[in-house]
Amino acid sequence: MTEITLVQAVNRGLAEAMRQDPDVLLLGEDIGVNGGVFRATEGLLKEFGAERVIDTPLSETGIVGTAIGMALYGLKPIVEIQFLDFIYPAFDQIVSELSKFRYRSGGQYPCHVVVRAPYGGGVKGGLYHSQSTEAYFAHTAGLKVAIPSTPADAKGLLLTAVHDEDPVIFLEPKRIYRSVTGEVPEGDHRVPFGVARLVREGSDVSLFAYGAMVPPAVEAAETLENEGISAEVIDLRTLVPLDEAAVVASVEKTGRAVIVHEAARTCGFGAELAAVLAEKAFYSLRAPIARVTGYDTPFPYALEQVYLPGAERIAHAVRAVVRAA
Amino acid sequence: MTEITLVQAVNRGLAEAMRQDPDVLLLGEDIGVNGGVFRATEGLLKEFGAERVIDTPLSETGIVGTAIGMALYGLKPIVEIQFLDFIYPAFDQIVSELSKFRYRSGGQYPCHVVVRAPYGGGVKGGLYHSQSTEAYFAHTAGLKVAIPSTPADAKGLLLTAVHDEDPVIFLEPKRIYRSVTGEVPEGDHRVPFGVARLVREGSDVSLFAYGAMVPPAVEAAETLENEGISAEVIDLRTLVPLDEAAVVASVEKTGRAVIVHEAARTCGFGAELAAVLAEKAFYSLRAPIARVTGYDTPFPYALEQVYLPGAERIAHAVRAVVRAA
Amino acid sequence: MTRATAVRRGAAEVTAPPAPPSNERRLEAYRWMVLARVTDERCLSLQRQGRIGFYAPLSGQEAAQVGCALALRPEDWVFPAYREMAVALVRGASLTEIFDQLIGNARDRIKGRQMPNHFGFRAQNFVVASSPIGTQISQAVGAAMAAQRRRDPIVTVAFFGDGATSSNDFHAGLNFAGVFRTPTVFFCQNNQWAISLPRERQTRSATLAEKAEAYGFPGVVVDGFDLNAVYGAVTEARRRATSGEGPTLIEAQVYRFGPHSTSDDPRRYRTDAQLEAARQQDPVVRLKNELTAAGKLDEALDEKVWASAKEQVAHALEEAESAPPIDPRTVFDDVFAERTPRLEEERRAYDSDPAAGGGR
Amino acid sequence: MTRATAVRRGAAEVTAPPAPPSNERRLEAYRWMVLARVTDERCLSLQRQGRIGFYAPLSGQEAAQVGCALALRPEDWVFPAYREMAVALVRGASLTEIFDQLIGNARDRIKGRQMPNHFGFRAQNFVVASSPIGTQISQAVGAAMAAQRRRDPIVTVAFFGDGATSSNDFHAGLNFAGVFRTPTVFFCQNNQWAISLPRERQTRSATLAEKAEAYGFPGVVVDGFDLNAVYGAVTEARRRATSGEGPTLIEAQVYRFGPHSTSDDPRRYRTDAQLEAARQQDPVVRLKNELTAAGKLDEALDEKVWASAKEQVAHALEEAESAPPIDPRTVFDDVFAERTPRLEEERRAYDSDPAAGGGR
Ligand SMILES: Cc1ncc(C[n+]2csc(CCOP(=O)(O)OP(=O)(O)O)c2C)c(N)n1
Ligand SMILES: Cc1ncc(C[n+]2csc(CCOP(=O)(O)OP(=O)(O)O)c2C)c(N)n1
Ligand SMILES: [Mg+2]
Ligand SMILES: [Mg+2]
Repeated sequence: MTEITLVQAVNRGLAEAMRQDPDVLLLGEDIGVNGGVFRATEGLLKEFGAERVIDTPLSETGIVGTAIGMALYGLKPIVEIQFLDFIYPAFDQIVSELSKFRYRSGGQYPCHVVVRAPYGGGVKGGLYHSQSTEAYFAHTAGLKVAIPSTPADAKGLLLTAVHDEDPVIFLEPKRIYRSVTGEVPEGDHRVPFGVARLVREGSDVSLFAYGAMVPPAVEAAETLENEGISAEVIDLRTLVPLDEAAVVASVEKTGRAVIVHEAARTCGFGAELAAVLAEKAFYSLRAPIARVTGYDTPFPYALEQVYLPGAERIAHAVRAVVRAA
Repeated sequence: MTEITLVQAVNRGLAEAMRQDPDVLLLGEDIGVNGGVFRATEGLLKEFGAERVIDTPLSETGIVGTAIGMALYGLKPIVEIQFLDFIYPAFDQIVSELSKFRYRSGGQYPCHVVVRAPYGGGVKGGLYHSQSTEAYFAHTAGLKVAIPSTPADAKGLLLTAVHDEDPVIFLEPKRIYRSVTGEVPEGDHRVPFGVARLVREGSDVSLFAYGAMVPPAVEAAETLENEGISAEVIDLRTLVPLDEAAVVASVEKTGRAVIVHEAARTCGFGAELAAVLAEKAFYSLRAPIARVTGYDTPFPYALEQVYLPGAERIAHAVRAVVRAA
Repeated sequence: MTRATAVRRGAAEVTAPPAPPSNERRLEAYRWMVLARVTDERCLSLQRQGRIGFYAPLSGQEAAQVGCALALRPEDWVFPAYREMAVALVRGASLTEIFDQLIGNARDRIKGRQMPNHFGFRAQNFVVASSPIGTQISQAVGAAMAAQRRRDPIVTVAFFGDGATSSNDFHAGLNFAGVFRTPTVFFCQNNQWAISLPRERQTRSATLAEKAEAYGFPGVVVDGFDLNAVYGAVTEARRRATSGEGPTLIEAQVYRFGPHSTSDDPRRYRTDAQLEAARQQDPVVRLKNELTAAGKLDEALDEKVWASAKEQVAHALEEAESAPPIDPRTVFDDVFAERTPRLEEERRAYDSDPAAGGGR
Repeated sequence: MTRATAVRRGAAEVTAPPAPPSNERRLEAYRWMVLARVTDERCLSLQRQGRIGFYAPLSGQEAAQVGCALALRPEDWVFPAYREMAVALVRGASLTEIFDQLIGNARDRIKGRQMPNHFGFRAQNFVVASSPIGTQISQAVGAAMAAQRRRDPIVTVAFFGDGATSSNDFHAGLNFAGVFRTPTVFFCQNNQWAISLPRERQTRSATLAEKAEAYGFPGVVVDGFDLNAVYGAVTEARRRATSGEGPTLIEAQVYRFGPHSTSDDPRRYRTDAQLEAARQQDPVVRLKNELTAAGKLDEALDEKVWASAKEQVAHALEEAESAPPIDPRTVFDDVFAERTPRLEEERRAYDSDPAAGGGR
């Protein structure tokens, strides 16, 4: 196996899924002849043809609405939203329809669509090419939410998503699309949902992260090691379903938690994690739970490095939590 | 002063705002000749005319989009979304535009729209006339979120919203539109944002609620009083800005927290409250933080009473928390 | 008699509509229309009695719904709004199933999950309705794209109202249908009202049908009180769709005789005179007169038709009302194919102390 | 020469376009177009050098933008997309202000908040652009409704591309404009591409302009390479709007000569031959030839025009590049009129240890 990038792994995952099952097809803007603005669908039009790699008009409403109709009919559409920031015209279809079809039909109409979207900051994309709004989807009953942070997980979680029977919001951390590389198994490689990844063991504090925040969390842990602080790093991989057992067990061991995400703090997914810990790991907690997050502002352009959590900010929070108890 | 209902108080608040300022106008579906499906705008067409009480085509996208344009131009539009469940066609305008105009223009274009929407369950409305998705808006930087639970607050918070300079999502708990009555001051009555309401003092546990969950929280507190448990009840009134000081101070006093909302648990606003407490009231907490919430399912029709938190479920959670420590 | 009018010539010609349905077919249609009318009236009174929680009547739209449904085939897919009870009946949902849903009992196909009128019958390719206006339109287009891919010679039909033409999904759905030339019939029942908003304030175009032209395919106005016209227009649209000629938008002009729903008071926004004028065109009476003129119906048979409808309704209602209520623990099912750990936890909490699990 | 063509007769007649602009006005237009062209080319190279982060060129669309902008009045409100740099210039934003934004320096009117090209100039009634496609369209309609209410005799202009005609806000905005007869000019620059999607796969209607008819008002196609035609069409649309005759949709047919943006490689989806054919219609060359034929321009003057443009660009760039960078703490400003306690807390945390506040 050679090392490939995260976006290449997405590409291989898509190709694998399409080879496995003729019912799998792709819909999105600029995904065909252009190969996707990030090249995630490069080469797929050529291999699978225009009936299965469908360049659509500029309407996310239409993309997700038609994908839902296809899924009801029995196909397995994978949708690309060009940037997560542009998913909102489809929000009604996602939260009112996609997430609720199985439930509202009493199980008669499952609706299995995979919605892929590059997300997150760090690419000088400003307000509308940087946002991390995973919490909207995690809060919506009926949606699963997967976020890889390595090439192997990108392919493995994507194939699990395609084989799942439920709608999946699949968020790709575009900042590390090319900067993170790794070996990726060939063929039908799958990574189960609801199983967090232990990135690094530690005993003094648990660092929870996902997506593009995993590398700075690891970097912070390495820095802290030199200071005599042993930080465990856990990559959640899926927010829904959440591997609560792993999250709770880690804090039972370390007694301290620092949660990292790019999204704005208020009502971000870190709030949910903190709430789980404050309920279920309460007696193990030795220090306040810290959140290292994006600020409660829109995502800025010139100052994105001020906005984004990085290794230093994470390490700073860990030190405070360790000092506390 | 005579007692009026919550929806009447909304109506009086609207009338007061429109009398005060000719720039205030209303947009929405069926708000004119029909007076609103809940009669919140009853009589306003007659008093203020069709230029200021505008029945629109069936498009929430258009309603919020045009309201934004009006606000940019200098008017003060108040929008009615017929049910919060139908706000999603306008979600793009709300999260991409309304919430970000001031920021993205460097302060050149403030954009002050008040978006009113009846929300919540308990009226046999099923999946699409019952939802509580306040967390979506609280997570969106740039939006304020106000939720009254009494007629006086309904008018007072609404007038504050209209006089604010920022966009406000104003959620009206329709379940108690008519069941809760109270005295409401005449004239320019305002209730400030960011100041929680102490509904009931207590010393053993703090109950946090808002909207239609305040009455069952109070009912639970009364039941518990007979069992020797003294529960403080705090009505948050505004989720953004949040009265963190009051929330933290209450738990510093009681040492225990139970958070109540109708919305699904995962990433609901209760998660944010728990996170705030686990960070800032950590050393005062004597027991795990409990959340009493709607389930992580879509909102059901026939079984809505199973879904909705009520006084018994709240009391049950409080007992467990008090037993714990 | 058949008055399907091509409003504009878009991407394709609208050819002359086919011959009207046979007398037998029209008598069948009449039976359905009477059954729908009787059910409708019964439901309004059931709601007043508190035996069902809500109802949205279709009275005035019987010819539109039955005429359209009869022109379809079982293998076609229907994407309804919330007012298409008669379509469900014609497609084979039983009256008892209808009442099961209106009541939300243990037998309800959708397990009591939704308000009355939000039917879904997989066996009848009648996709479950939702309340948000318009969302089914783009979904119907997607299902048609799927049928194209599978080479299934079917059509998908999106039902919606005049109000829904302002929705995002109308625009997106019709645009995709035009671009991908999908086998879709867009069946708009223009009943002149979106709750209290009259048609002429919904949009400034002269007809709704002409909006199809913006998407490069034809739109047709039909008199929706006229069963034959509706049947003809849908038959032709279906033919076009299955022969690869693409989608058609049909505007069936009708009138909503009743309130928008049992929560609505139409006297707030329309006059009795207006309503009475519309009632002159009652589609049930009109078809009755036609059948009588054709010698297919007399008073005796007509009485039988009505009596049979009433009996069917009484029987179905009794059956539905005697079914047990829904099991509370089903609230946790069907969120996902399998319950997540969190849903298991919530269900266990409810199970361990049901008294504390509910909203009391 | 002027070729504003009424495609359809909607709610109102499109009268014959007025006389072309005076020679003086056309020379002025030419100066703006040259300035836009020079700026555009400079920006592409600045991006390659890493001196600005991103750029979306407008080359090919100069006549459309300048022709439209010149037909407006200062008190009109412009709702741009992200490609309307020439419109901002004509309306009075200085080149230095443009570069301030492209760089995101301390003087940038929008405080470095957005990607390059997302201009906003309150003093010029040039509403700040955003990236989501189409959202400005319904906003422009709302501002027009506000102007109606205030009895201000102005128009609002929404700028958007061919791709944006598929957006939700196109449908909602044009529908509201029709219903409320707002003084709005919908100015669609059909540059034949939405990134890689060609116009004919965006929608199946023959023209984009005819979509106006679905909303009950007229749509007009103009040759967007022809300054006179654009100027004429916008002048007429403005007249209609301010005389209470309602909105107009103008489709200016142009071609995007450059890439969609500096992130785009158009060779992936279009041929050189296609591009070369379009370039034959270069609007700058065309106007130059017209002015030369009219005796208003000779080579000497033309050289001066280009030299002056280059000098202006060099000067503005130097000014903008010498401005200080933006203060990091401004990141917490303008979320609300006043910072909430939470924003104060976040700002304090950043202040207390800036080293730990950033993303390093
Ligand atoms: C997106 C959305 N907005 C608002 C509503 C509330 N609402 C329910 S029905 C209705 C009117 C629908 O009118 P029309 O499409 O003509 O259908 P009809 O009821 O006349 O059959 C409205 C506004 C809704 N269900 N969905
Ligand atoms: C809602 C939304 N979806 C997708 C995008 C990504 N995107 C940016 S520009 C563009 C094409 C726009 O085409 P058009 O409207 O013709 O304008 P042009 O760029 O040609 O001027 C797309 C798809 C976006 N900005 N917004
Ligand atoms: Mg209607
Ligand atoms: Mg374009």
